[in-house]
Amino acid sequence: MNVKPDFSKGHNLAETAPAFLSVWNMEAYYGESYIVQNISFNVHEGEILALLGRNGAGKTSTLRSIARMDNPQVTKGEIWLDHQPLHKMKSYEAAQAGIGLVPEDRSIIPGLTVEENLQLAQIAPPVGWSLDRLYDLFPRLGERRKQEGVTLSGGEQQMLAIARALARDIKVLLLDEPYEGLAPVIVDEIEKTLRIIKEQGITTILVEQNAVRALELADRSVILDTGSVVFDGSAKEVLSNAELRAEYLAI
Amino acid sequence: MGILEVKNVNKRFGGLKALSEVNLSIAENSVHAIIGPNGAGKSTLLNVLVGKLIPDTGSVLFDGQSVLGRTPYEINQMGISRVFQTPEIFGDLSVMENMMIACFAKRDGAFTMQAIGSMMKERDIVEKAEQMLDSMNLADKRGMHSASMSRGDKRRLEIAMCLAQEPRLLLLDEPTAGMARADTNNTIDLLKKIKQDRDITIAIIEHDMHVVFSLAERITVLAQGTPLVEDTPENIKGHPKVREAYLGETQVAA
Amino acid sequence: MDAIILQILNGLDKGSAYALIALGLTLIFGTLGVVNFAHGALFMIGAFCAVTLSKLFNLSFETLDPTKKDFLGNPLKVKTPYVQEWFGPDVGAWLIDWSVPLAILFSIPIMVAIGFVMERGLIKHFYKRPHADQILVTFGLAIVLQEIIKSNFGANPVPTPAPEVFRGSFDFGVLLGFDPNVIIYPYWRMVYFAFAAVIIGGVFAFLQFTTFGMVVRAGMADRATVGLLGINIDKRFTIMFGLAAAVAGLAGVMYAPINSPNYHMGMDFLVLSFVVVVVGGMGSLPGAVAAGFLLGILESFASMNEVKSVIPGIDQIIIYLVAIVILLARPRGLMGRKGVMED
Amino acid sequence: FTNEPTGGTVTLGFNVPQSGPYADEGADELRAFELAVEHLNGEGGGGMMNTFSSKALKGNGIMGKKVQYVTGDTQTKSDAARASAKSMIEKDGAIMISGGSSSGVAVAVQGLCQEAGVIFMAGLTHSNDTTGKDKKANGFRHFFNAYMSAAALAPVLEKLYGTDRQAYHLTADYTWGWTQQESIQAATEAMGWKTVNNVLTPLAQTDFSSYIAPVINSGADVLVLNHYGGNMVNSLTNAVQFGLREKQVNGKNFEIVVPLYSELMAKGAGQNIKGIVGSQNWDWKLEDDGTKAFVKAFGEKYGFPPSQAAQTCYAQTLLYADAVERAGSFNPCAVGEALAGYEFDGLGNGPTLYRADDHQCFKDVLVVRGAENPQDEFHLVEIVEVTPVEQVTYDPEHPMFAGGNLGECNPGA
Amino acid sequence: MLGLNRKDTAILLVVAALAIFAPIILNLFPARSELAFFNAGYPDLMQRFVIFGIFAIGFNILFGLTGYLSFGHAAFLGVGSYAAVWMFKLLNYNVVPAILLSIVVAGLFSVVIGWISLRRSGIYFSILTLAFAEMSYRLAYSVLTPLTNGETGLQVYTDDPQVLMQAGGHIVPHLFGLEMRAREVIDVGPWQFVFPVGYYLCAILMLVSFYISIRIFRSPFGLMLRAIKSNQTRMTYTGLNPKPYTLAAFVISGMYAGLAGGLLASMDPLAGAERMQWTASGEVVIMTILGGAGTLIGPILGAGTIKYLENVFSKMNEGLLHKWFAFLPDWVESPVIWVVSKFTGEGWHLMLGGLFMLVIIALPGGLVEGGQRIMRLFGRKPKAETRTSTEPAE
Ligand SMILES: Nc1ncnc2c1ncn2[C@@H]1O[C@H](COP(=O)(O)OP(=O)(O)OP(=O)(O)O)[C@@H](O)[C@H]1O
Ligand SMILES: Nc1ncnc2c1ncn2[C@@H]1O[C@H](COP(=O)(O)OP(=O)(O)OP(=O)(O)O)[C@@H](O)[C@H]1O
Ligand SMILES: [Mg+2]
Ligand SMILES: [Mg+2]
Repeated sequence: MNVKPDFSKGHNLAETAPAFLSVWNMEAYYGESYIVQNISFNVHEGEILALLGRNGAGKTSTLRSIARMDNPQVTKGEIWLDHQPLHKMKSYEAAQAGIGLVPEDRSIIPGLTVEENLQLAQIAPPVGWSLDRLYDLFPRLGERRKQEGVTLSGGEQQMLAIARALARDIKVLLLDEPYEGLAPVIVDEIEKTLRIIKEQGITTILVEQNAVRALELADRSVILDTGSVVFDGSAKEVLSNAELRAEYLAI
Repeated sequence: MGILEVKNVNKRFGGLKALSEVNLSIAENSVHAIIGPNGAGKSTLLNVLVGKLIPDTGSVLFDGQSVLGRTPYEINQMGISRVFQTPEIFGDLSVMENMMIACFAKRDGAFTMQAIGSMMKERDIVEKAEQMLDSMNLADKRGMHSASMSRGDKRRLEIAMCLAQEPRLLLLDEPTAGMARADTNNTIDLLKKIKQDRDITIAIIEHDMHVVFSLAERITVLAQGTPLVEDTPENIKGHPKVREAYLGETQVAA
Repeated sequence: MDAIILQILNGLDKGSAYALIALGLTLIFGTLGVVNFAHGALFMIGAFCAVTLSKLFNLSFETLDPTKKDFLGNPLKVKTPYVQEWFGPDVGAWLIDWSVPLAILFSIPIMVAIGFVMERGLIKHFYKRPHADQILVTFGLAIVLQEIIKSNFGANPVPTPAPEVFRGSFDFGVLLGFDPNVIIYPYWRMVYFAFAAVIIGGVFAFLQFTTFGMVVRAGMADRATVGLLGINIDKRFTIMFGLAAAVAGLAGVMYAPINSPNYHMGMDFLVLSFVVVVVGGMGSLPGAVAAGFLLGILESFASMNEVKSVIPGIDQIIIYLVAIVILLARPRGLMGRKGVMED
Repeated sequence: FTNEPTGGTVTLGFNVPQSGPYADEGADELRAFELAVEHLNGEGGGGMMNTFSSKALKGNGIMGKKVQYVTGDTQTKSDAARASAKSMIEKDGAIMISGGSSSGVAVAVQGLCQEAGVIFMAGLTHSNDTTGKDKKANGFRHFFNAYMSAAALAPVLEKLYGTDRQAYHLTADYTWGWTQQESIQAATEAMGWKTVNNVLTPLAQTDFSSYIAPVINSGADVLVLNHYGGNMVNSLTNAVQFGLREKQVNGKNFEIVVPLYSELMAKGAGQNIKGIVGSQNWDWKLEDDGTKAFVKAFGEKYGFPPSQAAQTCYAQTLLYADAVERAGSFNPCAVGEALAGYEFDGLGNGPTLYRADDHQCFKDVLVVRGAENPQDEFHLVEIVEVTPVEQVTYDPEHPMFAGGNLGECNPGA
Repeated sequence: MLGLNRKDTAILLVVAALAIFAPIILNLFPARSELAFFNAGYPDLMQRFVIFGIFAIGFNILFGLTGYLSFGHAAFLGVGSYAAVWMFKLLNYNVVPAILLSIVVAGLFSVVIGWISLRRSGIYFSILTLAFAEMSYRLAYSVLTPLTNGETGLQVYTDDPQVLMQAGGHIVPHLFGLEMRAREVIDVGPWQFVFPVGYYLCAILMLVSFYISIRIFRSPFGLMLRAIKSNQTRMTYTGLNPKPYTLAAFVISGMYAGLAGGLLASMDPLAGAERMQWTASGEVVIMTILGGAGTLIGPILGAGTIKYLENVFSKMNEGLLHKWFAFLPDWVESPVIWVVSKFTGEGWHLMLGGLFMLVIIALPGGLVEGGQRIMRLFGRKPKAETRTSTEPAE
């Protein structure tokens, strides 16, 4: 197992952070319930990190905390992205700093067409891929550009959500179960896309139930259980460690 | 003659033909999977079956009776229950209350006026609700505010609610999406068990081929609003067109 | 015929008042989803901006005129407005005469500021609260604002005339080939109509030709996600509120010469404006405007003797009757968007 | 009897509109009540007590008991007014209730006082019904009524505008509006005017344009606005906007008449009131001694002259106190008896009679007109004529007043 | 007890005790003291407390459980009152037929209005109910005057038929001879307590209404109503038809309103049209929210608070303030009075508006939440009252 990241150098993570994105001693609550329980991990620039764990382990909550959403509320800890203190930001500031989240429920905005959903992502700087380029990647969205986003089929919505994240110039892509509800062929497509994204130098955190698939793609993996990190190491290590797989991933 | 007979159903959304000339027959007491690419019209077809959408043309017979023109709750009372693609539960209520509502609906029908009846007297309802929660591994969450459960739990609750209604036809729209592997397996087992214990027909939409091939007795592949093929799982697995349009290269083992 | 044309004019005029108020309300209520019972109060404050400016221009110093007596038999105090003293009698008189149009300029910063303060200080905390809580808090605010105006200006209406040149009426009939004096219409009401058209056009243009409207709509549907896309939605909501307050205020300023402002005029218009917005359909600006004009015109026709003699009391209830019919015929009013305030 | 004062004090209840459109009127009434209490208790200059023909009041309270008062808000709603009056009677032990600024409230509270067994001295209420079909033995009205307005106005209108006129009525669609319209129509038709139309307008109306517009081509040359308060201010403003005041019809100047006037309405209507004729119960510019004394006392205390509502409430308070003194008892029945058929002078408007048959006051009525060039904000209206009391007196069984029953006085439990 | 669990029984008993001893509790201050001003224990106000309590309890069944916000409930109160007064006019002053008819008539009215309005939801529903109520109000004020006596309000005249009236019969509302306005006055030292008959009739009916409301909250029916509020889609796909449930809730709350209206008329036989105005509908909405929508006891608290302010603060005039603050030196007294007078007497609306804002900002759950916080301060942890838990008994 990998050595836990060393934070002993003190508070000034801006200078000392060993990684591109650092989460340090983060705690978060939904109202009174303590969900994210003192989590620390690092992500290096350009890598894909698979964040795994059972239902309710706190994966979504961790991603939402990093994206600085109102819920859950982070009460303690620090989050640094490329020397910027995310933990001091609101969600829109974090987004401008380079965080892009694809939420698990996709959060397509009702009342807006496919195209408007994408345009919306390009209002605030920094802007990423052009609409044309996105439609090239997802031709299906190009065909449906005038349709109201929420009437898309489940899989189409997933494509839209990913496209929307790419429409912004992001440094870190947070993907919450991107394969869910997608036809196997499309999953292959998306996986290819993720590799393309990786080639562009974008860092990715991938949450996925299909652990094997995720681990095959990922460089490293963090496993959560009831709100705490139980493993932090290379993806291969998980694949080869049957005990770990059985206990936390049921595979 | 199947328990569900869909004949020549068409549905358009503006210029888009979401369903065209769909014919489908589901045999009683079978597990029938509907698969197909994203946007093929699978959920739309379910919407037609439960009365959420009215088809432009065609007919839908459940047990010989037409479901068209009936409201969703009437269709449900006929014996069709549905699990949605994104969980629909009573978020403001506790898990137990969610279950009890489903049990009441089963016992008392679409409307009864028990305005001052006491819930404490409804032993049978309470017992049944608890039993269902147990079977779905939700017992320890019975008092929980259901909106604040994780999504996998919400989905399990919704399945439990539908099962509590003891439907003759259960429609599942991607029931295991987002579920951890272990729970997916549990769900498969549960569905199998229910299938054994009582007469029930299950129609399932799923992109997880593991689930599909573990459960389905017959599979219909839908593409661009039309059934491409209908066959046994074995034949579907090997069908070249299906592999090309849907399964892709990697996904066979699962 | 002339009677009908007159009533159409009346309807358009009433309609423009309704449409303007409903426009401002729908920005907050239909777009931001906040049930704002204080909107009428904003309208009222707008009208009192006109009153205040005219009072300011009329601020006077007193000199004693021993030839006349006041009501207690003491020498009469004669008042001369400062503006007349400072700028000469002509300019001073002109300022006083033109105080209502000038109040437009005066009111915009005030109303925008009120809108900002209201949103930042109060409404902000209520976006996620149930509508009922919004009702209670904005209703409380409306009462407070109303009472503040009452304690400063009294309960009685305060006459606030239009400039002299707009006081007469215009012979409209002659234009259409009628005899003189058959269809005449007050100048100021025509000004109001034109003003409403400009404001409505301006707001539409702002929301249509910029992405602002889309962003706010999106923000209302799903604040969190819009934030994820790097957009500071709070700021835009605040601007939207300021805009709505300004629209309400301007509607009030211009309304002052039509009917003397009083402290409860906001409440008088409140229910009506909600009805207009809902009949127009939640979330639809064109709907609100269309419903405003529709109800204005129908109300005018319902008050015709020919109609009243057939159905007594129809003018009392026409607005509500039409509202019921429209809402039953069309689930979301004239042009409502799906899912806005339907739960 | 109910609420017999026991200690050294007696409590009166002043129930006035403090919220809603008539709040200013209510505030003025309250000022007058406070002034009256001051005078009754021997503070201040004594005001009209000095000019009042009865000398029973000594400035030592009422029957030696110091006068206290409680106030409440009628909200100009009959329900709220009754609730407020009840609290005065049940909780504070008020033995007399006075005030109010509309007929609906007056009738409702009068009915309540009758049931509860206290005296009601009506404030501003102008409907014929208050002392007509809704009259009560325990209730007394000092204000004039719609019939009297019409009777006073008709001769003046004849003099000013001639007998050949076509009148168009706009009427507030509720009881007071109807009685007002009925009265003025009868009086003007009696002198030869024709009634072209009578249009009922909703109470909640704020913009009257769609009711005014049809007047233009109706052939009418007089517009009668049977409106009060905000309705009147708006309908008059709208009528002037439509150029009715400058209009010529049938070769005559178009005229607007507002049967019931008040200073506050004149103020609200601003310049639109110029030259418009109407009637008033009282005006501070009257020259009699009572008026002068009252205006002086009020003006010195508050800095502006009193309104007719204020004068009514002040007079009502003194009248009640005086009746108690004369009766030698607070018993409502004794007080009622002392008031019924009582003739007095010195409270403004000259000699006055509280008629026993219906408890309506009879005195001179003023016809007034909006001043063309007011010297200050207190001179917005000028007195055109003081119509003598004989001309406005009517038979108690007059059809517009018939149907009621004074009933027995009720002293309460 | 009575088919209620322990907690609900406790709530019911507390409310019952408060209602029974209200004449004492509300007259906390000796009758002749300065503070007697703040007493609320006189018949009319006590009756209003419980009557508007009934109104708000009923409203809460609809709004608190289903989330359907009716803005026209005052119409049912109004027709209830009219129905009751008409019974007085036609039969005699016995309150029993009056109250029964007022419930029935309001029930019929609400069936019609509810049946139409419930075709829409959300704000569209609110506006439909508002439209019906405003139409009723406006017609009652003008065109329907023969039926309603318009502006003045419907009242009983001596020449009314009153067919059941015997010579020398009661000429005020009574319950089989027991006059509503009869009262027992008891002096205890400097205190004075009034025990009015009418109040106790209202209080008993309020307790019955409250009991029924608890039962509804805890019944399967109540569960269904909360399900409607939570997710109508799930409801229909669970085979339940939301419409009859909401309609039943609507009619029940309409009948509560009718009962309140009938009682108002029975305590004071006059029915004014303003009872149906939108402001009156708004008032019950505000009572419910102020107290705590969806809680059992909240509506009663809200109704009491608003009626208390309306009747007590509006009576606080400057004369009184001068008396109270006379102990202050003049230069302090004047500014203090100036400030206080803005919130009392003719400024009492300012107090009301300010209170609404304050309560809802500081206590999102209304007064009930305030009560819970106080309880927590005292160390006891009461379970969140009734808002969610309908756990069946173990
Ligand atoms: N809005 C909320 N309020 C309260 N608790 C919540 C809320 N959302 C989630 N939780 C709780 O937080 C815990 C972690 O949830 P989270 O959604 O982060 O899990 P997850 O790992 O993403 O699970 P899944 O695989 O099911 O998506 C769960 O126990 C859940 O019940
Ligand atoms: N209300 C609607 N308006 C317009 N188009 C719609 C609507 N509902 C669905 N569609 C379109 O119809 C097509 C079929 O959608 P459907 O949801 O049935 O797909 P699906 O087979 O369930 O796909 P998935 O597996 O991705 O859930 C899609 O292209 C979708 O965009
Ligand atoms: Mg998750
Ligand atoms: Mg689907």
